[in-house]
Amino acid sequence: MGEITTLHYLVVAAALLIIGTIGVLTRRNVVIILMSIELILNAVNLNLVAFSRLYGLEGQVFSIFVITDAAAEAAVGLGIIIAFFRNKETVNVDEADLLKW
Amino acid sequence: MSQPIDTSFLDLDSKDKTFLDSTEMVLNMGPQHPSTHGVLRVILKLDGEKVLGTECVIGYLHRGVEKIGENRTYPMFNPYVDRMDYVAAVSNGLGYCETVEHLLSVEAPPRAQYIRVILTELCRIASHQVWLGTHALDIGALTPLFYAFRDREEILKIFEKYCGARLTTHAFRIGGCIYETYDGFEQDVRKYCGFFLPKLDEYEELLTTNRIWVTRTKKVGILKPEDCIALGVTGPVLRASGVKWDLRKAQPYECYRDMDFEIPTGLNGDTYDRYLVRIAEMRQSVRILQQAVEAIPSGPIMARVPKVIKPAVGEVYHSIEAPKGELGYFIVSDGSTQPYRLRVRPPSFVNLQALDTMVRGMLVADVVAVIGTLDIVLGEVDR
Amino acid sequence: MLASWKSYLSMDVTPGEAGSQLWATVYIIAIVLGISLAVIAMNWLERKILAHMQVRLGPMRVGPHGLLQPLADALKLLIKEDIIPANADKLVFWSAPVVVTMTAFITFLVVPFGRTHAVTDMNIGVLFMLGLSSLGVLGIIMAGWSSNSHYPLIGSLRSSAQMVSYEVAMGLAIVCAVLLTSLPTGTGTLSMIGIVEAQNAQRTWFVFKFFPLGFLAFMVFAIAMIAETNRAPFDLPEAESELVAGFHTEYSGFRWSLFFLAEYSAMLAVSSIAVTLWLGGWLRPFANTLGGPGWDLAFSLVPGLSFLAMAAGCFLGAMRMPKIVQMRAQALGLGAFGALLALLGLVLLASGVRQRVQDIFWFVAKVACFMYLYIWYRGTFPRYRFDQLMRVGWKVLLPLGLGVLIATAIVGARQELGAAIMRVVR
Amino acid sequence: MSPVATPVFFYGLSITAIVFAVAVITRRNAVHAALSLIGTLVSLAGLYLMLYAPFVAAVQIVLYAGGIMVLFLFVIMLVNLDQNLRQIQFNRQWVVGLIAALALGGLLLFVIRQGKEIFPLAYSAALPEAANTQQIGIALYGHYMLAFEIASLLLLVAMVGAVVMAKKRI
Repeated sequence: MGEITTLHYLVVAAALLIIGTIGVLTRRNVVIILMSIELILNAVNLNLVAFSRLYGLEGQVFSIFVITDAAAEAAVGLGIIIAFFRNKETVNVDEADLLKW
Repeated sequence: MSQPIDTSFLDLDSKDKTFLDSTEMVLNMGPQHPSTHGVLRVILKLDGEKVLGTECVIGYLHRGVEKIGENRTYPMFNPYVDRMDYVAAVSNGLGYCETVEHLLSVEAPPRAQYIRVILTELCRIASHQVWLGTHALDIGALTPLFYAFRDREEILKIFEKYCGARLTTHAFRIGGCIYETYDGFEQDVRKYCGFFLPKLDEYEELLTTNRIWVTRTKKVGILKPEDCIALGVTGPVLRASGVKWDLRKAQPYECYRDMDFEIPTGLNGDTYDRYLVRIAEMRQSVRILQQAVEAIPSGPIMARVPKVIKPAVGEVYHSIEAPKGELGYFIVSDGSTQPYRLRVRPPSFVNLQALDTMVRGMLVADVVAVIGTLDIVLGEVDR
Repeated sequence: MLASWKSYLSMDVTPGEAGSQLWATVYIIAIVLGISLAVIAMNWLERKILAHMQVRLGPMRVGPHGLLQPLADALKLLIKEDIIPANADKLVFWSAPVVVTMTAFITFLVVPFGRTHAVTDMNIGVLFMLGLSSLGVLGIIMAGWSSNSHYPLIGSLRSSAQMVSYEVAMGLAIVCAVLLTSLPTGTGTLSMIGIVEAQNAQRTWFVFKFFPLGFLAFMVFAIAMIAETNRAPFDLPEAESELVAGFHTEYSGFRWSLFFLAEYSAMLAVSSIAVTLWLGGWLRPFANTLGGPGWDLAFSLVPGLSFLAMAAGCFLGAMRMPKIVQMRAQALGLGAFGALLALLGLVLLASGVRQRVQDIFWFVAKVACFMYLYIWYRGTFPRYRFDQLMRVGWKVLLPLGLGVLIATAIVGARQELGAAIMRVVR
Repeated sequence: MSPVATPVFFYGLSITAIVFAVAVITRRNAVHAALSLIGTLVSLAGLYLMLYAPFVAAVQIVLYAGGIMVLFLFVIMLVNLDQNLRQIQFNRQWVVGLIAALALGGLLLFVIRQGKEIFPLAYSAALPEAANTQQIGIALYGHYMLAFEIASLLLLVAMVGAVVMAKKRI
């Protein structure tokens, strides 16, 4: 347990990113896929904040934009899920196999 | 031979369905629920918070009062009726006694009639007070309950002084009253009238112009006059919809003929109007009390009624205006000392039918408000 | 060690700033105990005050004037059977009350009871409190969902929608106050202590600043905070007459008491925010009109004297008790309670204590006013319906908050501008 | 005030974050997944605090944990199907997906391993914690004004989009 450097944060961020990617690529439940995307965004945020400690405030500012983006994405995504569920009564992505229903 | 094609499996209406339509929630309200006023059970079908339909399940308080009536002599059954609408026991007794009197073709002497009217009107005020308190509590106002019960106590004291009982009074007998009024009865009633009117203003101060109260009750549970008549709704609920129908005026019994009072009616038939009508009714009751207590004649209090009551073969239906609506008794006599059939038309039971009409499309919170505004007593609904 | 212990006492900063972990721990323990005690007292006071509003007596049996009733209730709740519904999600069901209680308690970390009487002075204090209160919502959702029952589910859905909606109005009102802190110097602050000191520097409480504006922002916050804590007339999530008990319908015993504890400490927490942001926190009232050392002395005596007055009330009550054997224990108990209060009052009158504790007294007194308002609302108002509640939140409070924010900014900027012009002219 | 026991907090928070993140993608029940995600978010907020970014940490909790996740939970409760719990949770391409993700992970680790010398180990003391919020505010409303306005526009569009999507009838 030495001193904690930026590298440590990068490893954590990478781990979160990969976990998020695995979630997106393997899960069927679209809500959980959205949550995995949130994980990926958070990994990005952690990177940004970790680097902002080195190179100035811009990283933090950008991470706030990322959070804003995540909010917008979640709102629209969940809206789509509700619309999807209303029509197909399922939340599984691989059942969303019709372009129009 | 062409057969009609069953298209129901296609679910053609599914485009109009919401996501919650597909998972409609069925909510079981009661029989143990704080605001179903006893043991009413309402099964609600909900879309989110919106009510799609209701079904009342009653009978949790069924005690077979009508059947008991067939196995008791006429005077013996008299105390039982008090247990139906237990917050307005005096009215129940009045209705039963009058019906048997009609069967016997006797009439209570004038003094008895005045005593009956005074006690019945006091009982109407007491019943409306219980309604006001519980209804306000359902809508979330805690305090009116305690105010109403505090003032109801004065009425119960008069009852207690008169006949020894507070709730299930058994005050009247077939043919009149059994107890002469106690000393200072008139004084007590006069005092009560003076005491109660300011209190009524106090209730109104708390609620009538309270913004939350108004938004919670206006346009909630609207009942159109034609619906009321179709459903057989009576009492304040009917009058709040604008139908001027009060049995005390329409077919006067006892000494209501001599009394000068008005029938308050509402315009919109919503919960707020029902509240205003009941408040106005309390004021009218005080008016009746003031007149009756001044005009109370002296004389006998019991008509000549045979020791053993054996009405002639026949049937009679008679109804009075109980606090909650038309309370009717239908008695078939086979000439013996016991009724062959006794049927009660309780106002709460009939009014409860309107629940579904009133709450469709409203929210869960409105169901509670509407159950409160119907002023049902489960003892009467289930009998 | 001992020296660093003692050296803090002479410092004029919070333990967090001084870096004294020992004192910080002491403060945390004191605050947790204090909040628990306040919740117990609040329980008794709510029942008594509500009872007196409703022409009844309230608890009278356990202890003199029911003083021990909350303790008896707590004991009852502790030894009650612990029921977890068969189909409940056990882990979530178990953790929901913990989450709610923890968030409610952690909030007090940044509440400044006085200049030095806070655990630490966080420079994002206000945001910290907002964040924790939004985490509290999660506990409620967890409770409602994990109970696997309809009433709690509806209750928690209502609750989450309500709290998320009102948080917006609340945030806007808070931004107004934060904006006001920046007026003379140009640099505002989010620190709770900083906000009070800004009010001290500007010689006014923010509720009176720019007269209707500060007051309006305060009103928006005062309404939103009631909704935020699920209290009457916005107590829909636990609307007794509709949803039995809302999200905690399936809870009983100790878990239920945790919800109770959390609800009341959340009330205390939001009241503390309101007091800090608008009512001058620990600053004594009438600092402008009744200034000077004489008045300072007089005001510093108020805490002790008010305790003495309460003690006198207790003694009077003990004297007025019926002189019968059965009531002797009660009269003695009330007398003893009075003696305790009198002792506290005397301690508070001592000059060294007086100076240091006065801040806490004023803060607590202001919070107590809010607590009384909570009880008063509960005794007076019926309950809103859900759609009406949402209408109030989105169509009244939100535009009002936005308008006040914009107006405050404009007025503040104009003042700045005017001051700049004056400087140039001179 | 000097930080206390930094490594302990760092490892504790990051392990919590990663364990919760694994729970997010493995839990059968969507509510559990969402609650685990909240755990991750709160742990990350702790990490931000350790990085002297208190404002981002607060925003993370207020917006993410308190706002977005409540929205998630809300939707999960609305579309929660019991049948969903009994279905297969992973799609048919899960092996491919897993391999691809792990390849990406390998790549990232490779990059970190190769490039670890380029990061300075010591932190610059240029960012005082106390003024963090002010500085972010100044940056947001100064240099990044346009981006900020575009973000607000994005939120508006998202709001309209969400309403259009979720409304029963328009």
